[in-house]
Amino acid sequence: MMDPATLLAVLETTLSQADADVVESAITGKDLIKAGALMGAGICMGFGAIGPGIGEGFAAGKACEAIGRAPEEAGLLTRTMLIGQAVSESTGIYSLVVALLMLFVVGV
Amino acid sequence: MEHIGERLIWNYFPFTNIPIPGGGVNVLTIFNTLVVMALLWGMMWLGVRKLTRVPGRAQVILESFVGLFDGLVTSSLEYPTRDQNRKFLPLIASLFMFVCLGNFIGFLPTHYFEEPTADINCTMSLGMMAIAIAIYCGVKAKGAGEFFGELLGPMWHQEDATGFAKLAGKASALFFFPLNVIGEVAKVISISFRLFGNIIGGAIIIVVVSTLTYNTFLPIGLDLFFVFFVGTVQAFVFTMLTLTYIAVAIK
Amino acid sequence: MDITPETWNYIGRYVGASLALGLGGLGAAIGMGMAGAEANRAMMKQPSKHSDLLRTMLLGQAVGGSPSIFALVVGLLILFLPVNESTSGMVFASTLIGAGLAVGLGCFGSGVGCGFPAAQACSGVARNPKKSTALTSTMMIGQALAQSPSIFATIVALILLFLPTPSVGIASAGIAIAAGLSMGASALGPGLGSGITAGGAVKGQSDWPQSRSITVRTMMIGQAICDTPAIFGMLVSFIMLFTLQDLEVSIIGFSKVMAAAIAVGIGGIGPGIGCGIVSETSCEASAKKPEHDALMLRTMLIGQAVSQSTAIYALIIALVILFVV
Amino acid sequence: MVTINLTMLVELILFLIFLWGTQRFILTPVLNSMDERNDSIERDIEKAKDDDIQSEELELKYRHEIAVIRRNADEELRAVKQKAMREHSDFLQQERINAETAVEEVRVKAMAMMEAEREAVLAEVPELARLMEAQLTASARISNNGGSH
Repeated sequence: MMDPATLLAVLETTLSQADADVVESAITGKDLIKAGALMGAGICMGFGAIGPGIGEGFAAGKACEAIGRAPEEAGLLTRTMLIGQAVSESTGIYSLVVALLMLFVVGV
Repeated sequence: MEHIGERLIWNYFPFTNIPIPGGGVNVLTIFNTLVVMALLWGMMWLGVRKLTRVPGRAQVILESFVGLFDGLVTSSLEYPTRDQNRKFLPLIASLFMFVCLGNFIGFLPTHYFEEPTADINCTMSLGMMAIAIAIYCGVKAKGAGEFFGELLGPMWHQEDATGFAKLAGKASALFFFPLNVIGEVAKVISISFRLFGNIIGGAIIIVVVSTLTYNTFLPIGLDLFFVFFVGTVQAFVFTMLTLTYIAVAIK
Repeated sequence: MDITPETWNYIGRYVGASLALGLGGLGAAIGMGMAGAEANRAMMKQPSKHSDLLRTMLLGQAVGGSPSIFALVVGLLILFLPVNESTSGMVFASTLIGAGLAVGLGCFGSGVGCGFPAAQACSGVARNPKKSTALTSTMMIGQALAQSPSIFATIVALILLFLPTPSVGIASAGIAIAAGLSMGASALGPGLGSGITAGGAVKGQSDWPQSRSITVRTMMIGQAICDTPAIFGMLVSFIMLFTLQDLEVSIIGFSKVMAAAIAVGIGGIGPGIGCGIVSETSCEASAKKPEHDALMLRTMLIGQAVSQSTAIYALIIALVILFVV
Repeated sequence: MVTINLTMLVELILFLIFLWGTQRFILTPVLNSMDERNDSIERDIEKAKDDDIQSEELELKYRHEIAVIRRNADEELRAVKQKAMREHSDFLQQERINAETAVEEVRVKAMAMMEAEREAVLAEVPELARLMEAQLTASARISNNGGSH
């Protein structure tokens, strides 16, 4: 494992090799915190969206199957499906809230 | 292609130095909204121009459209009488027409015509209106107490609970209430960004592909898919979601 | 260690080509394997139908193999693209890696997805060999539509390879990788989901062949909605490629684009698959009861729209990261 | 790209105006006309149903009358037919009797003729016998004479 100082040094070398004259200042700890918050928000929302997406798909798929069997109960089944999806979407909303918190509270 | 996703903003009233409050207006969005509405009124006027017992072609089209949405509203809301269902018909029908033609108008080969639905302001205002109407209908159908009581979570209304269980049920509202409120806000965001993202995505793909081919050919296939197919489907999804949110709120 | 631009070129070529060919070929291989396994199972049950089954299987594998061909073309371009002296170095390497990521991940999803309709077509042909022509054409329509995310990914990869990325120092390296990642990862889920949809449609049609047109219509609309996360990913990658001239030239700019790419890219996988599951069952149900197709279509649209909302949250987070923070 | 500004409010107001205008000037007249047509069609259907019932009654009545007429006609026809049959059979009877009488006469006559013939033949029989006996005797005598030699 690299210790943070070496990591910073490597990053600075990379930066200077990329475009030497644009780099003006070294990376500070505040920059790292902000970068970490940004990455954290991205990872949080990205991976947090997988589960609810598939789960809501299952709920809606079963609802479609049930409506195919009993079309006269369509209204009730649609409402049940929406409520089930709303509940399984809560984890997605947690991810959204946490990501927004990271962006606007932690990473400022 | 640096102009991708940018809208023309007027910060001042035309020919003056008076600034427009609220950060200016996206003038092309408003212009295209007016164009779409004028086109829709014109087309519908052809249908209602001379209403006859035996309808002409335009009247047949208009009437079958209205009849389709009448059936849709009736089967979704399931009010007992026809007039109660009919109250929502103008909202649903004009929402679909506006969004659908708004998605199509970017097809016209001038860059003065850009989709009003590819502006987040337009879709957000429609989405907020839809959710506001759903909440209003819910409050009217159930009463404010019951409607907002549902936001406090399932454990708030426990009749048989006593002591600590009851206290815990009441305390759970601290957790559920913000979540449900965020859920309502998320409805607005998801309904409006779905339309916005799909339409602006399609528009940008068409712009990029035609720039890559140096505008030597019009990407007809892409236009057919992104503008007409996705446009119609997304307009229908927007309308159906509005209708379903209202139907869930009143029951 | 001495890192010259030449080293970066080689790193980019090898990593990019291996990503493109490895991931893209892997998906198509899994899909073809599914088709072959189903064909074998069907042949074991009905050995007399072996010629029909063999034809269907080969056709399904041939059409379902085109994502891997996209991956092959882009991979060869990555390996042998002439070096542009002005961008040679780390930015050039990351363009190649970005193109490899885009086409590799995107073709992985579509490649696996194309296996579902091929497998269902094989078992359907074994059950009902007289309807094999109609079944095969439905399978090919489904596979062609399930390949649209991989076509988006190929377009983005070609743009990455042939257009200069915005020159903003280290951030342009980040932009290239991030554009590839957001497009590729977000095309993975929709490709799989469209394939699952097509599989459901082929299964429904093989059981109830008389309602073919309704099944195909439901399938096409379902697949169009499945593609929404891929469109979001493409939107974000185009925004990154064309509009980020004033990105911070620091680690913050780099992590901005990477975070946006991870959010919209990985966030598109789940909703894509979920939408596919919805339209799969709804295709089967509307094939079974074609008289209720309008109701089925409506329920499917609502279910898919709601299960996409997490992809929309991911898009919002990506846009907030790029434009607001 | 995602700037939110005054446009949102303007869009909302524009859409509300559009909604109002569509409801007021388009949908209300169209729905009224559709309802009117539906009502008139329903009325027509009711009327048609009434007419249908009426026509069915009339048809029943006519069918009854036709049945009565047909029954009368049938009876007349049957009577006429019976009469004709009777006359016919009487005539046939008469003819048959006549024919039988004639046949009987002829038969009696023929029988008488046959009897007469038989009588005549029988009368000739003894004469013939005597003749044959004489011939036989003569021939026997000739053979005896010849045999003695």
